Amino acid sequence: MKLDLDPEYEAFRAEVSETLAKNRHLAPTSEDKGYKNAKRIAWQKLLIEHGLAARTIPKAYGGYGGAPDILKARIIAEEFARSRVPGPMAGQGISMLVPTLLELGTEAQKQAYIRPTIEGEMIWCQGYSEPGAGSDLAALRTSAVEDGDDYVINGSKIWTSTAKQADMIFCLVRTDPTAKKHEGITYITFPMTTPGIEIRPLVDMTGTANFNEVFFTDVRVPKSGVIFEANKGWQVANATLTHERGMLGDPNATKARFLELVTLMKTESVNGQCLMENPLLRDRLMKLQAEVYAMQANGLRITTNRLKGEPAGLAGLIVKLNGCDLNHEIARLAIDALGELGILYEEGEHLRADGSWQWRYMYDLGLIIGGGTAQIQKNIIAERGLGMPREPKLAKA
Amino acid sequence: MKLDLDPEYEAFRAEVSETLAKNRHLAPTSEDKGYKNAKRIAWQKLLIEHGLAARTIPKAYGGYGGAPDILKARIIAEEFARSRVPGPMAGQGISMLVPTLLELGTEAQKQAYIRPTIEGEMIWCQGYSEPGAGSDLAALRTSAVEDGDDYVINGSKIWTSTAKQADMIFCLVRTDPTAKKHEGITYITFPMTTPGIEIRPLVDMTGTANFNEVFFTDVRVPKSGVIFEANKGWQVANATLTHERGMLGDPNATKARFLELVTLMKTESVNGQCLMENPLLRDRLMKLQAEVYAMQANGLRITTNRLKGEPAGLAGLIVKLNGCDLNHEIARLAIDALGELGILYEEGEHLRADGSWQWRYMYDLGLIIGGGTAQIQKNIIAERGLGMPREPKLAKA
Amino acid sequence: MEFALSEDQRLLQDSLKGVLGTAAALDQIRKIAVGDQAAADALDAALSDFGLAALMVPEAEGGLGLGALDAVVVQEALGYHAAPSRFMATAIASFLFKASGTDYLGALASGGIRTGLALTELFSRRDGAGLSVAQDKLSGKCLLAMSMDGASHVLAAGTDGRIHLAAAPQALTVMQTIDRTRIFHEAGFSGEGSVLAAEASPELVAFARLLVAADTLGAAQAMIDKAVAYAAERQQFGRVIGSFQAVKHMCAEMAAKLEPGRALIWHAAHALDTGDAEGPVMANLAKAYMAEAGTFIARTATEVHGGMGFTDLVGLHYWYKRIGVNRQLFGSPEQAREAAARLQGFAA
Amino acid sequence: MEFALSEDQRLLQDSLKGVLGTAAALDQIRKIAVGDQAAADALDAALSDFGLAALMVPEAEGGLGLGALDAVVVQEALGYHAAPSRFMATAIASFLFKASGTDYLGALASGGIRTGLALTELFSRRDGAGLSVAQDKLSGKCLLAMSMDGASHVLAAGTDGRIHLAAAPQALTVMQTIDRTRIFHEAGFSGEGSVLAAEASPELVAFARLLVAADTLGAAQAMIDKAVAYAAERQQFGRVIGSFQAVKHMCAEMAAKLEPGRALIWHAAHALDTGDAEGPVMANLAKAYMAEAGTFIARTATEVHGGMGFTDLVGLHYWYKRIGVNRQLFGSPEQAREAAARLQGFAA
Repeated sequence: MKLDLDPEYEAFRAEVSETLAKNRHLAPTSEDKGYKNAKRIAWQKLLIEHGLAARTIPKAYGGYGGAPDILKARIIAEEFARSRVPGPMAGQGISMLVPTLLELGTEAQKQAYIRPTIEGEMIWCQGYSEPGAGSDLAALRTSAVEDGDDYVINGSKIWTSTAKQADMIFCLVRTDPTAKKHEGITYITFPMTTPGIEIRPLVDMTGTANFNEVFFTDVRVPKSGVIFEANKGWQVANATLTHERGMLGDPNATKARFLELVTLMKTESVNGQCLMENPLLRDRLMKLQAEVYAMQANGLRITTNRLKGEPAGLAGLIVKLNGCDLNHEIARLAIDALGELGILYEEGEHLRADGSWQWRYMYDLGLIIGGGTAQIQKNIIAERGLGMPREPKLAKA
Repeated sequence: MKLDLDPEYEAFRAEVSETLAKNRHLAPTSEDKGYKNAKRIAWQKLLIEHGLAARTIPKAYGGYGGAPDILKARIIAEEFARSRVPGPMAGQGISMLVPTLLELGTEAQKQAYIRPTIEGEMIWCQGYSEPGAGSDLAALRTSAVEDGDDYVINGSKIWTSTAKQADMIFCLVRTDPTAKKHEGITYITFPMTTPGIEIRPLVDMTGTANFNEVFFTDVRVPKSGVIFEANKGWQVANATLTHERGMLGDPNATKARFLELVTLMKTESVNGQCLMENPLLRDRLMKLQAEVYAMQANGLRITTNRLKGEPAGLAGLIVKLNGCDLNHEIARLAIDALGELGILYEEGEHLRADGSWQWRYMYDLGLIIGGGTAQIQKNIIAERGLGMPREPKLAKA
Repeated sequence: MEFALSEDQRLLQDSLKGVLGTAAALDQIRKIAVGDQAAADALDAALSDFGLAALMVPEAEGGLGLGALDAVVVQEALGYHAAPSRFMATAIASFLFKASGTDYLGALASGGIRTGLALTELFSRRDGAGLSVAQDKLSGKCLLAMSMDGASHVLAAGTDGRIHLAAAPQALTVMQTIDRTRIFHEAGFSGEGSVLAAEASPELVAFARLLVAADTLGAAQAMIDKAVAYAAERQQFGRVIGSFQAVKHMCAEMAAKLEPGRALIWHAAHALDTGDAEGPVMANLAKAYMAEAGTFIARTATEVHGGMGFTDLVGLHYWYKRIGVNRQLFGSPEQAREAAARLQGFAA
Repeated sequence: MEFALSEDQRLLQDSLKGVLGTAAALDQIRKIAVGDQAAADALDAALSDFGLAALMVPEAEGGLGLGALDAVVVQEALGYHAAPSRFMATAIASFLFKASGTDYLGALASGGIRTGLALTELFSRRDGAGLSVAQDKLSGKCLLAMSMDGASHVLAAGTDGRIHLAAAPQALTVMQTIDRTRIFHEAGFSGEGSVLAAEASPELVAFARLLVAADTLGAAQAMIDKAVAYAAERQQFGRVIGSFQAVKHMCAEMAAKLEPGRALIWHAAHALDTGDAEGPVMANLAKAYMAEAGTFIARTATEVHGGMGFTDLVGLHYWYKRIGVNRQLFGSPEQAREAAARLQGFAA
């Protein structure tokens, strides 16, 4: 057990922090809004240049060309957090498409898409889920019918964030309706400007449209947009799905929220009593703190497994289930602690924290459901983590 | 909504309480132990005579011959509880076999068994569950093979209480191994003195043998012991199984335990502080009190349904699940409230309540499992109460 | 002995649900939530025509002379349809007027006066809120006052520990909560006269909390019904999700939590009607019980709906938010349990 | 950066589990539970030979010079096998001796002294218990003293808030708990001399609680392993019960509760070893976390076993009871959480 870093890494940390200090005046501010803001793109390019973004992407495709190093990646993230300097761009293009292209794309596709994507000049959205295919993603029905050098796509997608801002979409479509459900799927990319695409914002319980529905009517796209091979889309998608799962339930984000809750309970008073002096609220806070510490330690365990190239096993499989639930519970305690004022949601003299606790209480429930519901997570833990039998096959009705 | 009783019933209550007061000097005491104690049998006969036991059993079979009246039955129970006068005999013979005989027995069987059973001269035990057939009772394998006018029984039963004291057993055996699992079962009665029966006490987690295993080796019993018809045993058993289910999770018993817990928390002190002054323990106590009140009210609802001859629906289906869990939680809070001393279990200066809280904490877990596990209960609530689909048939492996 | 709703009470609930089925259909609720005054007025009118204002007013005063049990039956129906209504404020006013034997009951029944409700500071004071009383004049502010729209009067908690009836103040600022169907205000008083001052009795507080419990009962029942119905329709992995044991058990657990709450609410209401000393204890515990059960059901029913439950498409969130607001109204579950403990002498 | 057990620590745990696999096999545990002294002595001897007494004693004093993390690894293994052992008392003694720099460490490592532990009154005083100290003489009684059998000395909490080392008192009365494998005594002191008095530091209390958490971790892991194995064997309704989604989810929930507890215990132990200020906070929270997780797992694993889990036949109850006793040892989960709050200045 060794939680401090080798001198080499401490030196790297110093270097990163110096770079950030030296350049922070060039960072975009809250004024620099929008996806293609020049200042944000310039900043992203500067970060790549210094190996603080797209670090492991080959130089040939516009990246920094650094060797993969989980610790250095972690140090970079920590330094951005500590210094409060705006971090690199995120988004599904950078986090999901680019890794896929590097693994399975053609040279032409890599040349065409990676550089503009990581530099923020090309925005992507994801077309996986469908209204009829939620937990059962492979049941997707959006069809792509061959016609010469094109596919003609009909159907619809749901839970597509940034659909309105996106230049391109990476999308799962059914190219062989006769094959088994996992074997007739193709992973294809095409411009969102293609005729026949309609975007409908999807308002959710938080009252805002965090996602969209995307409808395809006779959308004609070139076969050259296929990644890897036709009818191999399921394998292609799974490479990146694992990325997505990892993104949920980050223990450091959870700890940050917990600390906000502590501040809330230290500073708020009701009937002249500080909330922290309420033994029932304090006991609930300590219960949550135990879980926060536990999930952080669990995260360190996973990082170590990754460093060693070992599977994280149960420690990894539980993160989504526990992490999302813990976030939800932190928000719940914050609302309970605020009592009557905890129900406020919109601008006003008595609103606390911009209503973010209520927003999180709802949005986190969305995350408990999204990316594999709690029930799916428990199936995975039981089957992959504990080696219990899979759901038995049903008799044909 | 009307919770008080009509004058007729108040009069009946007065009458019952007077009868108990007048005769309590005849009641057995803690000295009068054992199943066939003369004083207990005399007391039982006296209670039957006054319609305070076996009330609705026809006179011809040794009962009081009263008309069924749920309210009078409840009043009788309440008066026994209030006056602390020892109540009528219980046991599976009286609660399960006798109702079955009255419904489906031959005249000869009724004549032979009902009177001695209700008078406590004849003790019965139940042979339903088997090691291999727990929740899946109908999977029982104890075989009964025809041989002239007899059956020859081989196999074993488990969870048989009072097996050692019993004169007779009522038992489910498989008489047709070729039939569907519910259709090859026969309900049969025979003496426990029949050669080939071995009884092995079944020690459980409480450290005592509350139940037994019973082993049958070539046990030859006359066919005349069959109740109703051969291979109709499943229907016969179900009539009485419903009785058993009803016996678990009685809200009045739960309330009595809750009141013991209140007394405990009012009288015990730790570090000079009365337990009731501990806000965390008090809040948990109040949470449980809400459930105790709720289950009591739920019980009143069920009684009303039965008075009207209506099905109790969800209110009835949840009783076993909620009631057993609530008892378990009451014991858990009592143990937590006692803290370090809550772990004591055997005679000693510092033991509280004879260790009954720990005994209940374990025994109640047994009841959560027994008579249909919590999972079975949830299936029943979902399927019968909410009309959700039954578990789909599996494909042949 | 009969522990059940009477024929009249079932009739009352059915006919009210009939009215709400149209006046508070989901599309109407959606309109009300975005501030469509016409839709809000239509619902308000429908409920007034139904005679809710007169429900708890004695017949001698021109009312229907019904009691707490009838009131919870009504409130449950309102919660079931996520329908905004001034009924809760009116019922609490009736209860208070009856207890203090005033002559406002007739006006309340006839609609001559319509009361808002500003009780928050009975339970939680902060942000400088609180109503001071000097020479029967009220000054100060109350947070999260209910049913102030269209109110002629308000029942407001004073820092003197009493509840005052006064003309509705002019200074009203909307306090927008997650529940856009029910509008709450900050009410600023500047010398409005207290025309009636009554003690904030344990019975009154208990009745107010019981109404909130009944509202959550209805809303939670609606969410269970929707979850069971959705599970019977929705196909995943080649079967309806309602055939998965996990989904069945989620629904069973919801029902097992809710059903005893219904009986507890009936019992508490009956006890309040008959003056049973246990009434206030039961009512406080019912509020706490339904707050906890409601939180569980709101989350679980949403999970059964999967992604759909998170979207606005099925509108499930109106019930989720109603339950969320009810949890905090008139004091937290912990406060309600502590009140029950005090009533029994378990707490100082 | 490496957050994992070292090769040595894994080796330590594996070899200890090897010893326990025979010396603490279920049939041995059954014998010990009915008071078979030979079986108890055999296990005690096996663990002594293994060198547990010397584990935390510095090498300079003839010990192995290992730390808190190694100790929790050992305690977890003991809990996994429901094995009674004086290791907890010895480890706490080592921790205290090291902190107060005494010359008893060598004797502890060599087995020259064997300490019992009487700390109950640090957390809960009642029934007239409590050890008063006058002119370095101890008098009074301590409840639920641990590992007094065969102890030459005892570490006992005095009412002066300090922990005293004294010769083991003669007046011992067995206090029989649900856990018949571990024997607790009421210890009566009548003037035994305090040869060492050390402050009951937050670190010491935290370490003691962390050891209990590790014991529960091991016991709970054993129950999960048994439940998963049983579910893979047991047939009901024509299939193994482990294929029912309800049973799978029960097991998944147990694992999801336990796994983070393991990481938390490692982290807390490492923090205590490195003197990290968060160490005592984490250790107290680990005790509370494992108490709650243990209660859930003990019940759920038993339910997965159905009726068999309730019987003595599979012996599952030894682990159930071990977890139940651990929950109360060295203070309730609430006390441990409050201690964590105090250490952070959240509570007075």
